[in-house]
Amino acid sequence: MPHTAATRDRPAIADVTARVLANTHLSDDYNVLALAAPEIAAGARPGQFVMLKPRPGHDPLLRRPFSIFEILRDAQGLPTGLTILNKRAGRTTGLLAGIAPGESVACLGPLGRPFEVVDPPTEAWMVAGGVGLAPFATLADALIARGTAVTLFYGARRDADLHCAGAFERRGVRIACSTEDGSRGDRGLVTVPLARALERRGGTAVHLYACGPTPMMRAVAALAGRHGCRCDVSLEQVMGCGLGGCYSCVVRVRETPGGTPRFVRSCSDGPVFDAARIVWEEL
Amino acid sequence: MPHTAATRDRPAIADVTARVLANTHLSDDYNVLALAAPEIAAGARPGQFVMLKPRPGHDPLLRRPFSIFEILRDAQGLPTGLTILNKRAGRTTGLLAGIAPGESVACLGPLGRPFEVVDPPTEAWMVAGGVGLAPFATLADALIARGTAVTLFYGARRDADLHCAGAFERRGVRIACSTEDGSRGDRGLVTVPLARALERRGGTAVHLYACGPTPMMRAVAALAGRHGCRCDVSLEQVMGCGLGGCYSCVVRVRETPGGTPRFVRSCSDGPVFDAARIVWEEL
Amino acid sequence: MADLSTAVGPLRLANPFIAASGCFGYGNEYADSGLVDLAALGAIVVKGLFLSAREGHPPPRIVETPAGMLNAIGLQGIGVRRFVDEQLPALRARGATVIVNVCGTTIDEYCEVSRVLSDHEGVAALELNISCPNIREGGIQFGCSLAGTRDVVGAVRKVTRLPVMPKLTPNVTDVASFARAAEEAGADAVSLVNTFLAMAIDVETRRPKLSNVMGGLSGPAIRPIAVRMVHECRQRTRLPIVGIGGIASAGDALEFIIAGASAVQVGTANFVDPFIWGKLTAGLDAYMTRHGVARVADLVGSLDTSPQART
Amino acid sequence: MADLSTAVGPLRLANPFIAASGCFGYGNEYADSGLVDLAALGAIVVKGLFLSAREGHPPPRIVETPAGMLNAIGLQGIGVRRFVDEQLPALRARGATVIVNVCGTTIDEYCEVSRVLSDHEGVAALELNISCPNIREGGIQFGCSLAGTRDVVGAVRKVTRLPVMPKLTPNVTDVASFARAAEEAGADAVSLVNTFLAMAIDVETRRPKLSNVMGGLSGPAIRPIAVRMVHECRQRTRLPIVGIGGIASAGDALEFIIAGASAVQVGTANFVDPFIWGKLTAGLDAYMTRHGVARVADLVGSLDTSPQART
Ligand SMILES: Cc1cc2nc3c(=O)[nH]c(=O)nc-3n(C[C@H](O)[C@H](O)[C@H](O)COP(=O)(O)OP(=O)(O)OC[C@H]3O[C@@H](n4cnc5c(N)ncnc54)[C@H](O)[C@@H]3O)c2cc1C
Ligand SMILES: Cc1cc2nc3c(=O)[nH]c(=O)nc-3n(C[C@H](O)[C@H](O)[C@H](O)COP(=O)(O)OP(=O)(O)OC[C@H]3O[C@@H](n4cnc5c(N)ncnc54)[C@H](O)[C@@H]3O)c2cc1C
Ligand SMILES: Cc1cc2nc3c(=O)[nH]c(=O)nc-3n(C[C@H](O)[C@H](O)[C@H](O)COP(=O)(O)O)c2cc1C
Ligand SMILES: Cc1cc2nc3c(=O)[nH]c(=O)nc-3n(C[C@H](O)[C@H](O)[C@H](O)COP(=O)(O)O)c2cc1C
Ligand code: FES
Ligand code: FES
Repeated sequence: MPHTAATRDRPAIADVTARVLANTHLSDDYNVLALAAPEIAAGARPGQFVMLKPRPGHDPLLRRPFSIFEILRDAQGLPTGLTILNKRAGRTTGLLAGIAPGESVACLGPLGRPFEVVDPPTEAWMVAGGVGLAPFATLADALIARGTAVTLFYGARRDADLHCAGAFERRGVRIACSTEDGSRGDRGLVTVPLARALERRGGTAVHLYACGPTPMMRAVAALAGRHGCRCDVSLEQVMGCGLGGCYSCVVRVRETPGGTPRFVRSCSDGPVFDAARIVWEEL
Repeated sequence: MPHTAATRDRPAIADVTARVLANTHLSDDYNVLALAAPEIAAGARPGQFVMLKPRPGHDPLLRRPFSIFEILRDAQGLPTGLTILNKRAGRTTGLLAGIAPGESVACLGPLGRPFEVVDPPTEAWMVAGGVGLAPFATLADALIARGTAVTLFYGARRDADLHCAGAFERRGVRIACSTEDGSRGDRGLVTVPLARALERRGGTAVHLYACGPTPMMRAVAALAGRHGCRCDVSLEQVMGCGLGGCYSCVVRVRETPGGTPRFVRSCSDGPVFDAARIVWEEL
Repeated sequence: MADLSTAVGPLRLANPFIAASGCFGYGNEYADSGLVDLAALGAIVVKGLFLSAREGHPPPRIVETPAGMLNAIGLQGIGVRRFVDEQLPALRARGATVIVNVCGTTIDEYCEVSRVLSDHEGVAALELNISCPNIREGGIQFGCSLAGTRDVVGAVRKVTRLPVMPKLTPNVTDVASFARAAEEAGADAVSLVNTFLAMAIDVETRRPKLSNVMGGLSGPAIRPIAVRMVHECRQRTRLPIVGIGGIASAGDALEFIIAGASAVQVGTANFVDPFIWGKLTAGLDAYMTRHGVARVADLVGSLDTSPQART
Repeated sequence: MADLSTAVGPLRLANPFIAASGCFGYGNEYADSGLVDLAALGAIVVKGLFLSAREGHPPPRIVETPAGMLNAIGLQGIGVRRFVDEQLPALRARGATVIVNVCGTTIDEYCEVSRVLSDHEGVAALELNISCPNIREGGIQFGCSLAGTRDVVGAVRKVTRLPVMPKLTPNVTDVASFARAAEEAGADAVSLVNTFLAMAIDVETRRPKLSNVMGGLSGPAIRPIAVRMVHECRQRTRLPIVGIGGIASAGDALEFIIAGASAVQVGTANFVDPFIWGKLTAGLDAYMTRHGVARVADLVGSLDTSPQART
């Protein structure tokens, strides 16, 4: 029996012992983990995350935050679970890489502030670096459902690391790839095709969404500022609880340009922030 | 590659990442775990044990001691691994109950002082309480190979807990069972049939071997003393290292009746002890 | 259901399980998100409060360690006045038993924060934080000296009628002497332990993993030391004790209670499992029923250290 | 292969990895069973020795705790004279660098044990155990007092030319002041930490899990506290430091070295993996090669605590 907590204004947060439905190996570093968690999937909104613990006990001790990658649905379209795009970084991500179907994972969510889903005629341009792709699958679905045109600027070290691009193409997302070694799309960082597209966009209103390594997000935020675009970033701060309890996940924001910066919790105020609020020098 | 350490006078101690070949559920509390560990199986002698760690990491931290139950052999009779008769008691034994074929366990051994294998015409009478059966399968094999007649006195709470008795019967071991609820064999403790048999043994020389709960071993030791039989017991002290390094596993012994008792390490001086040496009041 | 209520000196609690300071925000976070019914907890200790707001240390503020974590939050907080205005009313409305973790850089500040809180309805007790290892000027200089402990406790004692409970640091040679000092200065109870001063190093960069260099170690790793300290305080003072350190199950809590704690606080484990509170009360209830224990008080300090009888 | 040799004051070691006292028997156990080539270790510290044999505490002597263990062995040992007769010759023959953990109930006993050891070839250094938490009369009364530390170190200093290294207890408010006291009294180095006084309770029987009631906490759980203490000692003394506490990998050892230790001891982790020594040297070698570090000395105390440069 999962524990759930319902409230007036937001979907219930549930703690589910989620069975592993599938674990798809993408490369040495990446895998997609499918988890049975209907309660969480039902309430999840684009950009939200879950806190996972791959096994009971004290090693590892704390849960870790992961974006909800996709929502799984049954034949009737009812949510049955969710997937995680997992990149190996340490203890927990290493265990999630090796976990087998039939085992289970403690999964708490949905958590955090979701993306604002923009309407046409504004276009949505998503900018992803590596595992920063994770929050954009559900966002693309929501945008497309509203008829908003979606482009994904997707960068990685090399072609082989551009996982899951096909799934976005199938959704009808336009894709502009870049690789550091030039093996697919533009050579260089993802900001190369992005900057070019922004220059050439003419009168089209664009809402940017970015997730990836901090230097990438900083660069995207700068481009957004230069071009007067609204830009939402999804930050990946270290999180102890994901619930606003520990104050570990803070990020410095300024409410007004030149205002006094202060720390806010990225698990509850975020993980999605208006890039213009972030004090980028300190991230 | 397993680490091994060969010496002049005893079989090499190896640390093997042993693959689980099978995990046979016997009851809610008992299972038999088959591990691929040819290096350890090859050198193991009856009564020796291994130190197991069911998974890497710090939870649980220390290895735990387990008797080598059976030696697995290939078609040519070459040792390929060993089995463990596991009884659920806590963290490690709980994990070993649930571990699946294909997973692996860190297995260090063979360790400890083996049983002395007695020759005919002396008879070998093995006395087992519950999981105390574990060291007797290999002992029975060795005794039978020498032509020694073997009897197993085997006690448990109820019939359903008398696991693996058939395997001993198939070896040609005579079995006398007892259950606390009388559902099989004598009602009461295993010392009931043992005491009766000792009374009736006439001139037969008997070497006793005992393993089980401390009160049982104490009672068997007392019977052995009364009847002038040699009795070897296999003790189950808490062990930190199994290698003589930590001095956690001590038991008080007296070298001569009335001599000064002193603590010896049961991992290196034992786990098999002449029951007459043990200071039973303190165990 | 057994009677789980307990008393910490003058403070009556519905059960012994208290959310530890700094590990439960201001409490309202957990109620807003619908996760926890605050009235079902023994009490909550809200995040440490100074007179004014503090912004805390830059991230990284935490790092996981074996069976534990380091934190150097640096007491980020909204200050006591905003607390009583913005947070306390909702806590009262939710029926929470509210303990406030009182911080100060001077004895005057401890007194002033305590005065503000005493002037408002809805605060059940004051926990004096003289043990935060993460900021130089905030408490630890009092908590590591017997005279400092006596001075802070004595001064706050004079300005409030609320129960006063200094929170002791484990980073001392003889924690029981601090419990005695608190007792002499008029404390109603002591809580222990706060975190152990510790550090972790990123060997690749050869830099500390926390921006503040050092941080406080909490979590299951510290539990055996904390239990020992509660036992020592129980033997050397009569002051009620609130036990803290690495509690993650009812069994862990029982270790503290049997060692001498009248109630316990849970911090780190609540991060791992925000639904822990129901499991703790259910586990304690099952234990008391199984052992035929009528009241929590019958367990407090019931440790039997006589040499084991052998047969 | 990088040059892994290191110096702890006058003591030269082939590598920084030393087997900790009480965790490696007398060393010969591991050589007899063919598990470890003693000459391949930086050094071994043999189990604590008094003048006479001691039988130690009754079992249970250990209990596992989260990422750690408690022990209350009670310094069971054969006494220094049997050690030099029965164990030392084999250790010499095996090429081990032998450090002896010297115990005493009085200053005279520390001196006498040290004298006996100094009269025999084959002892490389003396580690003064003034920090065992498990026996009332054996060391901790010296190790918890600055004057006691000075007295023991000063007295032993006078009776031996061997390197003298007091082993410090972490159960104090300010460990660095003890390192300074040791320095002033003529120590050649300090080793730290010994175990943390702790306890575990069997809640079903309401009795302590150890026969001795309390025991010493070791293992990965304590590592972040031990690293902090080494860092503090490095900042406040010039004495060479041997770091101890929860080391289970080359990365863990590097935390201590970067914090300021010239060598490290490994205790509990050797119980889990008796083949750990080869992994530690291989891991250090790989790290030094990867980072282009020529000598261990270049890593010792190389921690950079300057505020992180941000771009
Ligand atoms: C809101 C949010 C969403 C995220 N979504 C995803 C996702 O969809 N897929 C995914 O693979 N990862 C995601 N991450 C990052 C993921 O949480 C970390 O990689 C993970 O916590 C590392 O845990 P570990 O136990 O494997 O590593 P550890 O053993 O804890 O540490 C290994 C290394 O990872 C670093 N690390 C620790 N925490 C983080 C963190 N939060 N971000 C980046 N590095 C970290 C450590 O500093 C260390 O160097 C997300 C993080 C946040 C905050
Ligand atoms: C030489 C030797 C051979 C053994 N052979 C077997 C065997 O073949 N099969 C088997 O199932 N068990 C065997 N045991 C017992 C086994 O080692 C323990 O049951 C095991 O260590 C418990 O570990 P745990 O992590 O499951 O329990 P923990 O979580 O560590 O503790 C749970 C409970 O088990 C108790 N316990 C801990 N260590 C021991 C111990 N050594 N003996 C008895 N109880 C203990 C604890 O006090 C506690 O109450 C043997 C022990 C020894 C010394
Ligand atoms: C992130 C974090 C923040 C904390 N903040 C405070 C605080 O503000 N005031 C305080 O007295 N203790 C604070 N503590 C200490 C806890 O209240 C508690 O004493 C400690 O964590 C030990 O308990 P635990 O092992 O259950 O976490 C904090 C602990 C953590 C982990
Ligand atoms: C079983 C055991 C016995 C110990 N005996 C001694 C001892 O005789 N003398 C001593 O100075 N330290 C002794 N110690 C402490 C260790 O040497 C070491 O300081 C401590 O365990 C911390 O290191 P670790 O975490 O690597 O184990 C003992 C530790 C253990 C676990
Ligand atoms: S992760 Fe705990 S407050 Fe954000
Ligand atoms: S188990 Fe360590 S000495 Fe026997």
